[in-house]
Amino acid sequence: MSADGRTTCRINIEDFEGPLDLLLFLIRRDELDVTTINVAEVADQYLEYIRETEELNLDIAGEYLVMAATLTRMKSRLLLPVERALMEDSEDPMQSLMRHLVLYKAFKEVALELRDSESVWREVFTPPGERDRYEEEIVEFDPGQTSLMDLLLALENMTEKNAPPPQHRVRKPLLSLSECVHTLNTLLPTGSTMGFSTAVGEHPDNAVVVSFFVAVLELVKRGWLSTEQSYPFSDIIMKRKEKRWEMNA
Amino acid sequence: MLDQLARQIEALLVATETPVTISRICELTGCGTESAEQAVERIEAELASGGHAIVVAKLAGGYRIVTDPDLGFIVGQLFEGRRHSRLSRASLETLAVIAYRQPATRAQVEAVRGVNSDSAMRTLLERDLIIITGRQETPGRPLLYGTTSRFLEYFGLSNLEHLPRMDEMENLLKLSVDDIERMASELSGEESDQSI
Amino acid sequence: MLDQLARQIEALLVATETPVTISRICELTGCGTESAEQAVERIEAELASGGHAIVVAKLAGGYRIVTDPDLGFIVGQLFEGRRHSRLSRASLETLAVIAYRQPATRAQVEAVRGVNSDSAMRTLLERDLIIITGRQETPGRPLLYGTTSRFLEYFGLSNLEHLPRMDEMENLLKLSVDDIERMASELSGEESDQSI
Repeated sequence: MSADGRTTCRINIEDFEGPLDLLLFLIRRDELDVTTINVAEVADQYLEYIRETEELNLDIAGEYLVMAATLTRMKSRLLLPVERALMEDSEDPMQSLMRHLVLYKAFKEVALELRDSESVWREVFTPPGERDRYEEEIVEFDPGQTSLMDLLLALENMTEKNAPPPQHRVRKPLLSLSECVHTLNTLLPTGSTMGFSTAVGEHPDNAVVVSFFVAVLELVKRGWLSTEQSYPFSDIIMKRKEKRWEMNA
Repeated sequence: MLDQLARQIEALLVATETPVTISRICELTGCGTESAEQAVERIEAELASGGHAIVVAKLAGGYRIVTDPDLGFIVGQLFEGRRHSRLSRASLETLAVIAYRQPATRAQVEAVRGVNSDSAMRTLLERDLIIITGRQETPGRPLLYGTTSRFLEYFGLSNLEHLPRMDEMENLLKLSVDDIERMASELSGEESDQSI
Repeated sequence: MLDQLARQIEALLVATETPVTISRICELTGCGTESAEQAVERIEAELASGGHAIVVAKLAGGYRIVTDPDLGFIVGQLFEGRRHSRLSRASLETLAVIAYRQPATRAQVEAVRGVNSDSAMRTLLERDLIIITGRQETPGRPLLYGTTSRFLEYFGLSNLEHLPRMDEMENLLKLSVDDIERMASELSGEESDQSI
């Protein structure tokens, strides 16, 4: 399709941040001004590129295909005078696309400027602060600055804290709750009782204890398990109440 | 040779964990705004004339003392393996949209970028560069996101007005939110087709 | 006026979180032991002659630059239990256990966290995020703690049922923004009719 026999294979779909980015690339490559381009021409370029990429059996994200469909529709409208006339009341979708491109282009450029700032400020290091020297117990409080996320991350942290430092930080509890529930389900027939320490086995690591404890809390909360403790730090005695545990209920 | 007020302020700017505002400096040292600002200038001058490795940075609405960026290649070694990677283009674009548009919903970010921005937003939340600020009172009550003071520090900005091209972006964004969202729904082919 | 080696070392000593040994300094800057020691002396002299608020501290493990102890009366104010940005990790962990287990004893909290949680609990009590709800009728009659309405407000929850269930929590920890938003809208009891 391209007049000068230029192949689009040289450009890789993965280099783009989406259909708008690809469109901007095609426009810039042809040294066109975003505001005055011929949509039909750019649409052709775009469609050709998507077609070639598809032929190479490369995965194309849905957004690219949606844009291809939109461009095709715009093109077909251009060829139909009746539709053009009808469209005069509503805004021309091409104008709208152009405005969107201008806006996206501006953000893209800002992102590049932010990248430059990042490069400079990455090289700047702050003193660690001297809180420790002056305050043993800091009360930190500022409503609105803490979110549910912090609470969740704190929980996550608890399950990870006692594990050996992993090479890659894995964002996952060490023992899944469903595994714990499954184990408890097997260990505890309906109506039976068992000590928590028996359930977790001899010499469990802290992560196992935490995972089981959290599972027990959840089961208690659901009224499927009751617990008793005769005195602080004594073993927690668990008693199964419900017959069936349906965690996904 | 620094005077007593400047010494006190210098100590604050070194010991603090977050930038200290001028008003906080005044509060802690008992001096006036103008004296505080002049003292900060004396600190800067004295650090420069001694050839020191640290500088006063104006960040996120306040001041703090940081190491000179030209020594980053040395200091960075201390934190080898712990330094964050650079932000991806997707994250930077997402951050840019949120910064200018804030508070912004995810749908608005995705409308402007034209692509799913889920993983970029997740990265930004995890790195404390954006934060959930509330909910939009529209159907679905989507969450609203804004930038944090960490964001300002990360890019060496003293406040949001110092974002690059603020004027230009403000004008572009006068395209109302509705406009952007409508464009997005047109792009995703969901427009109510009036021509049929 | 500091030379380049002294500047590099000064930057290291300011930015470090733990004292830096001479051998580490040599490793990071590529200089010899004697040069490093002399450079540290030049830094001390330059800081003193400029009347700066910071000094080189020689600690067991090595060197670091800290604020002059005679300015402690100013610096200490920065950390005087005033409003800081966030609850500490210890407090959040403690709060999380109490929120799910309530009423919970301190021993139960400590069993989960594996560390003494005394000061975290005191902080939470002082901040009105937890409250003593009674005593457990077991030997020793330990105090029981629960969360307050302040806690709900703090986390933007309208009631305790809106805390995610533990199994949901597990998913949240692998959270994507999509997930957070969906869960959040479920938590707030709003069925989002608009799936964007």
